[in-house]
Amino acid sequence: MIRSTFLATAALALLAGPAPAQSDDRLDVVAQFEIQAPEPSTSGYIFTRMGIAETLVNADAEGHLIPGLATDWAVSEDGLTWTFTLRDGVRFHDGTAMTADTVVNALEIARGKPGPLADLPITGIAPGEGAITVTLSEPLAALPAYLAEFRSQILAPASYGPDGAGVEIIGTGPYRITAMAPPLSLDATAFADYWGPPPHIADVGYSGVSRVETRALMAESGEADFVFGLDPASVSRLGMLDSVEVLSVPISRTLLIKLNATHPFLAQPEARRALSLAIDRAGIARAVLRYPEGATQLFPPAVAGWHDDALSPLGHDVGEARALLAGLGWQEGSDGILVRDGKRFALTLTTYPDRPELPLVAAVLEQQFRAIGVELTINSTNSSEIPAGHQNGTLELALLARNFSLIPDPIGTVLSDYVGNGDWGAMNWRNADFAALVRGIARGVGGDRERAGAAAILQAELPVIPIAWYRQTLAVSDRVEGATIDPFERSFGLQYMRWAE
Amino acid sequence: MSALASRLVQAIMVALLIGAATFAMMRSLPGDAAWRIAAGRYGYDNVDAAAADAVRAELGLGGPALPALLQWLGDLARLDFGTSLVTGRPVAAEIAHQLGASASLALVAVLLSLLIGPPLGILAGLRPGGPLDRGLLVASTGLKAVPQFLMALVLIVALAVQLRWLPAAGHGTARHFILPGLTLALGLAAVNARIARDAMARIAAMPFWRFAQWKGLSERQTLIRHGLRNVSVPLITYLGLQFVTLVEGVIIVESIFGWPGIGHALVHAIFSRDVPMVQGTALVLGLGFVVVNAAIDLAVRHLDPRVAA
Amino acid sequence: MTLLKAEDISVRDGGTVILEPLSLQLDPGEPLVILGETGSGKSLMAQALMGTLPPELDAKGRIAIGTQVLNAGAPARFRGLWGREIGVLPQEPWLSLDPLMRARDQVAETHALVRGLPRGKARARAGADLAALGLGGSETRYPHELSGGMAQRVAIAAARAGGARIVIADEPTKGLDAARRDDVAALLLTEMGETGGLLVITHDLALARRLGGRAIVLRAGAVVECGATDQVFAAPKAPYTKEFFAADPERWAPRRHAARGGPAVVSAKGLALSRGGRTLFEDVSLEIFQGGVFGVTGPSGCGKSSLGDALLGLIDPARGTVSRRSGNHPNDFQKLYQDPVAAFPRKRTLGQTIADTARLCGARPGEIETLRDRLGLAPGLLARRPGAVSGGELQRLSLLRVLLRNPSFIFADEPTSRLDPITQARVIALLTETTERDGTALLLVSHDAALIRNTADTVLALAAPRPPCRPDAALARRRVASTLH
Amino acid sequence: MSVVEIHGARRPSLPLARMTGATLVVLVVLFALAGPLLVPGDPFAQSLMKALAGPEAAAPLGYDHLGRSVFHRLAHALRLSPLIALAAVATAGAAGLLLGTLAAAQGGWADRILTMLADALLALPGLLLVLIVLAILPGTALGFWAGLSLVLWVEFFRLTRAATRETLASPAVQASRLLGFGPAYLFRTHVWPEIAPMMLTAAAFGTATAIMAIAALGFVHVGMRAPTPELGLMMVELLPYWREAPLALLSPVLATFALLLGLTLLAGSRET
Repeated sequence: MIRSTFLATAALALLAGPAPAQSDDRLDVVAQFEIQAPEPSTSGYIFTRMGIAETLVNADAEGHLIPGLATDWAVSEDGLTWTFTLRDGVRFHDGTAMTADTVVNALEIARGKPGPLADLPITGIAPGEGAITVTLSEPLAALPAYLAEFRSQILAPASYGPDGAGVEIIGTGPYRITAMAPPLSLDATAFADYWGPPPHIADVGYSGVSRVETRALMAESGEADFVFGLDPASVSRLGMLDSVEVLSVPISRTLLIKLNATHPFLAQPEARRALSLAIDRAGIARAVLRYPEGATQLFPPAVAGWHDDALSPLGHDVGEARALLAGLGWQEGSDGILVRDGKRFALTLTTYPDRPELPLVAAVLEQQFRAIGVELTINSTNSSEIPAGHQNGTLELALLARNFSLIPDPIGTVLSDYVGNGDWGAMNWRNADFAALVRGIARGVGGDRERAGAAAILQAELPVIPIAWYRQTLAVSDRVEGATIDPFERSFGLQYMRWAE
Repeated sequence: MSALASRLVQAIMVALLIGAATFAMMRSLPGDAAWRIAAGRYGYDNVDAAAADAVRAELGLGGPALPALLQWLGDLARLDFGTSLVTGRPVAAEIAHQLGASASLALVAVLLSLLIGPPLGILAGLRPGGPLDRGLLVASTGLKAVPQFLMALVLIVALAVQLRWLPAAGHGTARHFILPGLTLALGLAAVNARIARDAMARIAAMPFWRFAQWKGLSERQTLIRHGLRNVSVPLITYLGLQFVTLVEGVIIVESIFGWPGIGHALVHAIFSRDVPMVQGTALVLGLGFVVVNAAIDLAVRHLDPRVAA
Repeated sequence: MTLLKAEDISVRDGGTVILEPLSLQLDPGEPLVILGETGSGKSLMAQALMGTLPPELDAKGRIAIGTQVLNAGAPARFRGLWGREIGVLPQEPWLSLDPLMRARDQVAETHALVRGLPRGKARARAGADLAALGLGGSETRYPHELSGGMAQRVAIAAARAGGARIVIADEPTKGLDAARRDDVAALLLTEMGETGGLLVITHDLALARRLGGRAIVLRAGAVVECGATDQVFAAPKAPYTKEFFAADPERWAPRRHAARGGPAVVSAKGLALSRGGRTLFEDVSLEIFQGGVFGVTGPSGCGKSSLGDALLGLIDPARGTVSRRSGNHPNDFQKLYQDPVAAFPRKRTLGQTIADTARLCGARPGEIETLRDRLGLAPGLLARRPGAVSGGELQRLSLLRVLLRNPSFIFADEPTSRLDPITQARVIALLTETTERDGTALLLVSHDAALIRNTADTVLALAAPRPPCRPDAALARRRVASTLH
Repeated sequence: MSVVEIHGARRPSLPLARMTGATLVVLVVLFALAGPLLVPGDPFAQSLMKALAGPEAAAPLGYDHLGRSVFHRLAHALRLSPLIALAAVATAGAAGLLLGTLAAAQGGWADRILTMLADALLALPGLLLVLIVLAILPGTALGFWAGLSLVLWVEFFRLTRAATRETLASPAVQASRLLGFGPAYLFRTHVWPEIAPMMLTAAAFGTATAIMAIAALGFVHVGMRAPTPELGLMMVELLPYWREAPLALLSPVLATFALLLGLTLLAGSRET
């Protein structure tokens, strides 16, 4: 009796032991993403971030496109034919060589699945001598940027099943997979035949941990070396520890309110501006996000070319907001909520908890909008409700985080979100001048002046209301050094990291 | 044999019930499923109309649900669970993969709880009203009043973050089992200890206990020869009933500890409307209960000849 | 040589003496019987001798066993004697065997652990012990597969395997059939033999008479009478002993048979009953008349209670017909239960329950009081709940409740089996008196053949059904449920 | 199930434990109901400048991460969960009582079907059922009520059925029937007094289970929606600040523990 209790305690003590939580020489990476399948179109971003798969084109920290598996690219005079010269001597993890045919195969399969490539005016991709050519039906200056997106990753032909579905990830990156256990883990080791400089740390492991609290605790306890995606509160807590270094970098992601521009309450730009004026961006940034400042315009400084320092910033002025709404015929009702033609100014704000700060900001907005007499009901639900509501017209307001550089050149996102009928962009908002400017930029005509003009239109019309510019934060254990953050969220940069002395 | 027959009926009812519940779930948001599945597959950055259309086209969603339900039951009869809407892999393969992780965690939890609870319970039951009995009552009542997620937090903060004895979360090595296992085990042990205590107190008050001592057996001999086996019968029976509590705990604990098991899969499948996965996991959990209890019926039958009579 | 000598054993509960000083001695080959009703202190006496009194009770006196002299106030030292010097044959031997252990193992463990024999030898000895008691072939049975008598023999073998020469048997016939009483007595005498000592505590007069030896009669913690058993029975001196013995159904004066009047209240033709697919009895025909007592007796499990239920229409017969006198109110047929506590709503006062009944039956005002006085019940009883009233009083209250219905037929199902002999005699007298006075027909069921013989006008003796009924099977199932909760 | 819940060998009830339990529950309820009356305040009002600030007169338990008074949010949360739980327990109790009595009194097919249904539900983790119902009625008190009622009725049903069956088969009921009493009287005087204490125990346990389930699901983000103050949600929101503002996190933790402990003690000692 006593003996078995004692044994249990002893066994626990033995397992627990005073041994440090970390003793192996594997770099443990923890992030929120779950590996669904060896399928580039769904989980591809994990493989590119882990340095397992690569794309033809890469982007540097400023967003400039740099060579990847393609060393060089050029476009024809008419802008309709692109040629990408392939890097020599690149081998896949299964030992086969990367050829023009294998690259075309990978891109054609990617184009057949939902993703940005599918919507491009591509008429054909053909193998050439050490190069591939992409032909277009209309000019597209940003094509190389599209090929830097994770779904355009180049995998060996053996990676795909007969129907094109991914069966195994055989990439060209500095690390090759040694074990993969969807949905939560992945082990990889340095690839001996990598074309570039070999990584310093040989063994890496990935764990998907969806709860941000758990990730932060893993960083705090020294359980993980590289913890991605931290919540603001944990950042300040981890910042107090010596054993962990918290890195933070502005990224091209904006926290914004998307609104239905044909909703009777929101159709006038004045109404949208009133809502914008109601928002205490500095307060939200400091208290909720723990950032030094809020957004002053839609595009963060990280979005090169589109951010315009000259633009007059979005402000916070409750009095003016009330005045604007009064000008639109709204009057304060008995409960403090505005009323017009017998209708209360009540709206539903849809958001999703996948990013933990969103429901928090929504809760703050609820109070700040109430201060100008607007009632918000918060619907924190599955992220798909936003595009679904956009499509069927039922969406009123949505709070979301939008990355302008999923494709390193923001033009693709701007084009689909604010000119096309992009699910995550403006809803029922059309502006001919804006469309003309953006279409020109996409074709390759126009530069910073045009971009600034487009940004100014967005600032004036407010088809979406920016709230804050994101910073990406991650925690790195003091066991390693050389960690960096890719503002374009394309790579964890594992191959540049080394064990601390 | 009739006990096993009733377990079979229970199993069939479980299957029907899960079919009906998931049927209702699928019908409740008919147009939404493709979107949800697309969000599950592509993530919030990339879910858009094109992705939802692709899902809709691929899976043939939006058809009438009754044939779908009948189809599922028919497939089930052939032991075919279908394929996951999110990952596209066969549900059976997904579950087989995740069940191992959950089952090993559950097993560790049960073993730990058996090492902690019953020995204390038996000692307390031998001296009802004694200090150990009172202490155990307080401790087990207190433990029962702690929700599992709270227990998990306390253990992580104390043992992983402050003392750094154990990994806070994750999986892979034996050490990773301890915190989630202990979280589950403490809740189970609180109940186990009470059951063992009550059974022991009841047995110690029975004429055969007294008679064994009158025959000349020492306290210790009486306990070993007549106590343990008799205590184990109600204990094992309750273990079967605790299976449900265990599974509920596993759902919460896996979410907190990032454990790649069936509970984690279930929550995700419900989030993303992956109906075949919900059906599959729920069915495995429900039938797991039936199978475990059928096995326990047999074990009790073996231990207690009166049950067989 | 005296095996056991107890001097001035007394037991107190705090300040009150509940067993007055008592001395006794146990000689080889001569049984000692302590006789008394429930509450007479006879079990306390036994517990004091074994050192098993509850800790809140305080014993005094000296006990000499063999060469050792022990203080009754220090019960811890008795433990070493158990199994080695004193073998205890517990009440309800069937419950005293470990339900999960085979018969031989329960005996063998005493040989092995108390005597220290090697395992193989212990098993062989246990087998021999059981064979000597006529249990050859039952060694590997579990207790629930044994009959009450067999369990008793296993228990004796297990109790004595440690080498005890003294056997203390506490109510050895409790829960056993009256028919098995003689077997038990014979078994105990055989086990005692020429050199052993036997102390039997019982309220069963027949058992005491069969055992012979010496007897002590206890009442309210004090000795009333003692002497050679034969003499005490032949010529009891104390008035209480006389009353106690007179209450024995064997000694009752046979009741004067009632005259038959009118048509039968209940009759049955070719009745057969079965339970669980097993036929209890077949082809029973009977008629019960107004003012008459119809007695049914037989071993337990023979279906005597079921017969009564069938006559009441509570269970359906397998074959045959039951007919009740026409023109009777449907609620004219009533029943008295073996355990009167279970026959009343547990959480209601008796007064409330009886008032409810009176209202339902449209009783005249004052009828309750009249009946209460007639049945000799104190008015204060009605304010209590069923659990707080003695069995005899409760059975009379049951009768009161039933009489409010003005029944034409009463089925009394073992109405006195849980009562002390003196109370039993009073309740039975009251029942027969009521039958005669009100012209009710009474069906009296009892396992006590003497009671039926001396009470009933007509007797139906049912035989044990074939295959032999297993009296403990039902009990076994109940106990399983209780072990599992 | 070969398990009968009612057993005679009940441990002598510990009035002290029950008294302690009742006191705890009363204290928590008193805090929830009267707290905001003593210190008026709004559980939703934010003051971002005061985020995670310590206690002051207007907010005796300090402020949360959005500068909302923890005191008032806690009081609000302690009304919400128990209210949902009580509603679910009341529904489940009524349904279980009705169906259990029906099954026991009726027997036959009604009994068999209800028992089969209850057995099947028993094999399913309650949390799973609540999750599925919440998928149908997301994030609302209604969803919780429906899901929890669906889970909890089984226990009441089984208790009622077992106790009613046993009572109906008892000599006491047979005697009353022979005397001519009707079903209403039998239920009132025989059945109900037997099951009432059990129902009370089951209700206390059921309430604890329900509160725990609501909090647990709040903690895995399936429960009530922000900014509704709910115990599990409050804990998960405040967890990242455990070093900065331990009091803010401890308040819902201790309140939940006190409430659940009180209910567990009040229920008395019954396994599972």
